[in-house]
Amino acid sequence: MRIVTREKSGVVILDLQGKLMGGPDAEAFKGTIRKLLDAGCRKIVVNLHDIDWINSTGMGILISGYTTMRRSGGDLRLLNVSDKIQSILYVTKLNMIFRCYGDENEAVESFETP
Amino acid sequence: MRIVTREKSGVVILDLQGKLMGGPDAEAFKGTIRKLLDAGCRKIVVNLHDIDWINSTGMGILISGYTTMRRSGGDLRLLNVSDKIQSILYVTKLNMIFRCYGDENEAVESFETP
Amino acid sequence: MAGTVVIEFPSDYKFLNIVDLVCGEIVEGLCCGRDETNEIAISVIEACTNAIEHGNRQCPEENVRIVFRCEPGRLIVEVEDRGKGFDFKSYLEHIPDPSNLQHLRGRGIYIMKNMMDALRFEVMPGNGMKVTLEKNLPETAADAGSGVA
Amino acid sequence: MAGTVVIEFPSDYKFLNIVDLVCGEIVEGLCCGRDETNEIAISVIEACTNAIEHGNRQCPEENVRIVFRCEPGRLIVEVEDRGKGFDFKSYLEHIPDPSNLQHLRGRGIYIMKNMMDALRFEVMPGNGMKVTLEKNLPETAADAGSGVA
Ligand SMILES: Nc1ncnc2c1ncn2[C@@H]1O[C@H](COP(=O)(O)OP(=O)(O)O)[C@@H](O)[C@H]1O
Ligand SMILES: Nc1ncnc2c1ncn2[C@@H]1O[C@H](COP(=O)(O)OP(=O)(O)O)[C@@H](O)[C@H]1O
Repeated sequence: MRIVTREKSGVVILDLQGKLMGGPDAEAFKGTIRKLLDAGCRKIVVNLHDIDWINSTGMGILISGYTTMRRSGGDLRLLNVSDKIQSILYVTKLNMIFRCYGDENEAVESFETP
Repeated sequence: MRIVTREKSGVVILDLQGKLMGGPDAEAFKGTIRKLLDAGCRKIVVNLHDIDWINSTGMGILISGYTTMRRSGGDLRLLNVSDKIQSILYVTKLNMIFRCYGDENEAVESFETP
Repeated sequence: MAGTVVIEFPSDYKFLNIVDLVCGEIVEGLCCGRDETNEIAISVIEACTNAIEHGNRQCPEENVRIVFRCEPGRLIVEVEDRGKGFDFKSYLEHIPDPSNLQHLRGRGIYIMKNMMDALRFEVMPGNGMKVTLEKNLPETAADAGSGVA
Repeated sequence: MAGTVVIEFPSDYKFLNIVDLVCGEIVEGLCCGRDETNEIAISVIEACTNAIEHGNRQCPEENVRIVFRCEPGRLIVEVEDRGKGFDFKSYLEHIPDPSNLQHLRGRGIYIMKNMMDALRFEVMPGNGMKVTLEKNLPETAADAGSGVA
């Protein structure tokens, strides 16, 4: 998995590419989140558009990012969730937890209204 | 394989879809060519854009169409040849025989200048 | 026609791209709906990641073997590794709550159980472990069960 | 790592979609150039259509088996059917001219021979026929020979 970081209106967007499935990916993702937190960022959008596939271990990576952000008073929201990822979120009831958006601006703007 | 027939400036365009590989496809293709000949058509463009894949037997189908048209004073030319098909044409030296085009209008207009 | 497709590959996650593609292609050929197609593909990937990680412990000399059996009315997928297996009976009795954010892992078997119509584990002593996933297909798909699009 | 992937499927052309996908995915992972990728995929499809048509005579109970062996510096693909084979020695001595428009068939073996670096036939009495296709890979690809992207 590759992670590209960019910023938009005070929100950091993480573009993930490739497969999201634990192992080394988990460390890379956690490291990125930690650095962003240290830099004062509290609003993260994870763009899953270029994720080829994900499994439940990859879902765990997103959960760790989510809980880390929440504990620091921030939030992590998802962008471009494929139907496969949607099915996983749904069956594991994590759809109640992650806020998902289909449009980048919408995801970014969602942080403005609490 | 599916064959859709349409006309443009006196040239019949055959849009092929699916796999081109002998067997029942051969009969369907030959039947179409025969009908078009009977209807007076002498200019055929075979559009390979939606061919998933082709093998050497499928190439034989195109050859039969080509020779039938040539024997009747007509011609059969190819449109949207993928690099895989191009490789097959090249290695079998059939690239010397089939005229290939990447643009539909160009293929149709090629019949105007002899 | 009994449509059985077998695929065998080394225990490296890199090969799961291939599994995902093959699975998608086979299931698509069975004329399943989009939801069913996703559920099957997701479950097979979960079974394979377990086979690679827990079963074969990522040892590239050990293969994972998948058998897709397309029968009329259902698809059966068997995923075999060369590991020692685990105490699946007690695990299945206490599957952790997947919505618990404390747990970063432990959702694979829950997902398979909830997305498929049947899930069976089998330890073949000295021979590895086999996970069998079954999905019932709609009537129209049963007739198409003979092949792949 | 010896990257060996095996796929087995019934003698029905419908399954060649899967073969094409798997082949593309494996070869792409070996970092071959685009031309080499096409040449390998085309040749494997030719070998498989022969296995289905001439070897197993489209009998769906007979499987075709493909073994992809990714070795450092080369890819070896074996395609096995359950048929009786044929007199390949004399065929190879008189391969027909592929540019002859009189012939609508008979280009498969010519294509394999010209697109691959080695082509071997083997009749396994009572056991079917095996066609082995070899392609040398560039040095950079050799290192990547361990896996698939
Ligand atoms: N093929 C297998 N071989 C050995 N143990 C397995 C296998 N599949 C699952 N397990 C055991 O079952 C547990 C739960 O699996 P799962 O629900 O997929 O979650 P996770 O893999 O994230 O731990 C694993 O942690 C492992 O101990
Ligand atoms: N796997 C096979 N089993 C038996 N005979 C085969 C096999 N492969 C090829 N042949 C024989 O070799 C001939 C030439 O094959 P090929 O060059 O692929 O052309 P085509 O399949 O169009 O005839 C075939 O017609 C067939 O008689």
